[in-house]
Amino acid sequence: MMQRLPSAIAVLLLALIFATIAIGHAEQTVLRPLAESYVRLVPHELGAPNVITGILLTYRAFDTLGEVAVLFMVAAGVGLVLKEPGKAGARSASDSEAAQPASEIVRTAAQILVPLIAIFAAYIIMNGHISAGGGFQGGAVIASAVLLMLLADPSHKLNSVFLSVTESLAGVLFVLVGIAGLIFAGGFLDNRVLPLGQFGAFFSAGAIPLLSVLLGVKVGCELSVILDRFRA
Amino acid sequence: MADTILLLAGVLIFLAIVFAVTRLILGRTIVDRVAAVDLLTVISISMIALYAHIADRFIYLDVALVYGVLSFLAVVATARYLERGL
Amino acid sequence: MSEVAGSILVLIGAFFHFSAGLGMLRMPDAFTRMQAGTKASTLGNALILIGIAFYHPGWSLKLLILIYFVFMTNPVSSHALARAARAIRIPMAGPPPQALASAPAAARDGA
Amino acid sequence: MAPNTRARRSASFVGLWLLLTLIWFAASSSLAIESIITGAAIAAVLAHLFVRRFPAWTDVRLSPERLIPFFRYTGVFLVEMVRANLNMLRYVYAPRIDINPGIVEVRTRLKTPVGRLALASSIALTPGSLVVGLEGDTLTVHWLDVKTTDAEEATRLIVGPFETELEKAFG
Repeated sequence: MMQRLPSAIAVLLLALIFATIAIGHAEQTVLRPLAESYVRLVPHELGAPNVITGILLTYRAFDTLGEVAVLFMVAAGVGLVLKEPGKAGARSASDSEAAQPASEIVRTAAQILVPLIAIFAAYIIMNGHISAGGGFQGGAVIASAVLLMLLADPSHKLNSVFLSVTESLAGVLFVLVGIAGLIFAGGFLDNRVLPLGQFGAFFSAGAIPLLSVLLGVKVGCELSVILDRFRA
Repeated sequence: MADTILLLAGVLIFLAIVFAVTRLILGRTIVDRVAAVDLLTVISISMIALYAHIADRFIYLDVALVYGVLSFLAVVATARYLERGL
Repeated sequence: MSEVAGSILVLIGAFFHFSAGLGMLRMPDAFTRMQAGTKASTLGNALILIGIAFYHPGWSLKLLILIYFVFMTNPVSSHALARAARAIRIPMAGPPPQALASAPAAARDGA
Repeated sequence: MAPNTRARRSASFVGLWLLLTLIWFAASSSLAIESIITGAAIAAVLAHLFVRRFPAWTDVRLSPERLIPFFRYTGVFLVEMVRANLNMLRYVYAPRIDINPGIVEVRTRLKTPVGRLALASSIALTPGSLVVGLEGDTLTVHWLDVKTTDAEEATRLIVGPFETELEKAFG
């Protein structure tokens, strides 16, 4: 009983925090001046109903590019740290002897679920400018599909060359769209290189869907590479 | 009328969460704790959907779906780890 | 009218969640707890989502996807967990199974 | 042999493609034509990718003689599931929990992975049973209230309700 006391206290405190959040919760209705100007500007200037995605992929797109670069550095760093040149082969061989294969049910379920998760990730990425979601979230869901594949079959080999090439290509295209914005529109990563279209339609908000797709592909590939490296 | 019934449902769900968290603390074995987390995630999906109804936001259902995917992965990953499969 | 019907469905679903929690608390060992949790919460979740569909008919397709998704994943995750529990020999309540020689002799004292 | 497999694969490609498009449509819940066309295109690419890689999808085929048993199986499943839950309520709310848990082995005739997955999931959601292991055609089942240790009898009680329909639906 005594050794459970600290964990019980921790849970109680956590419950207290959640209770205060839940009881005091109210949807914010009055906006602060900055928020209000964004809420007014984004649909008008960028044609995107989802203000967050509009900000992330246009006003703050350069920061987004930086974040993806950080993720890329993480992927590279994990590879550098976890790779043990001499021991790698021997260790993985002994591991595969000890590792128990996943049960048939989990393997079949993974085969059934991965395509469904993939189409849902595509939906999240493509609808970033209209509803919740966008490149980062969709990329994370893609990586979760890859993780499910790896859980079902730990010896599965990911095609890391394909992943790296796709990831770099998406990054290059992202920057190219940004440069196109610099030449044809108001500045680097301006979304008005493509027509804004009708507000709220599927193809609208200029280059935001395109950027979102590129971002999703890039994030998905990077996270998959990280997962792959952690496994080895 | 309908709101009162919904409130009652909320109380029942709250009690369910309390029970599951009690099992999470008492545990006894690790599998009990993971099973409690599994139950909590399913209850959370219902709660997110209910919140989507209360706030009248269609897009919160996306959140419930993504949460379901991730929590399913978490439980399967823990199970695979426990049976020394990873 | 449909609002009352929806809220009653939500209430029944919440009742199943409550039963799942109670089963999780009262059942004697990990396997039985898992069973109580999985079954009751899957049905409870389905009922709550159907109840919400009564309020918002336009949401029904997506709610249906959520229901199907839980139906597909919940049994699989509980199966994976049960298999892991058996692999690491979590003690089981009840009389030791004579029929199955390969099963670990059930230790009745908890871990 | 080869043309047969190809025909089967293209049939399951169409099935998966339709399913993924349907999910896209349900997720976006929008009737805008360009959204549906984009979804169908993405679904086609994904279906092409995954039918090749995941052999389980070749068991899923769209045809009346498979869909009708599938719907009948769904009906059986829903009834069994409600029964299982009422059963579970009886155990949970009893003043003293009166169960007799144990592990039994049952056999299945199902051969295809998808059919076996559906069977295992159904067992997990129906009266007092949970699949613990699956090797060859033997399912190891944790049973909440062991009524018999005889394999034949247990098979009839646990697997019986679903097997015939699933055999027709997934071969």
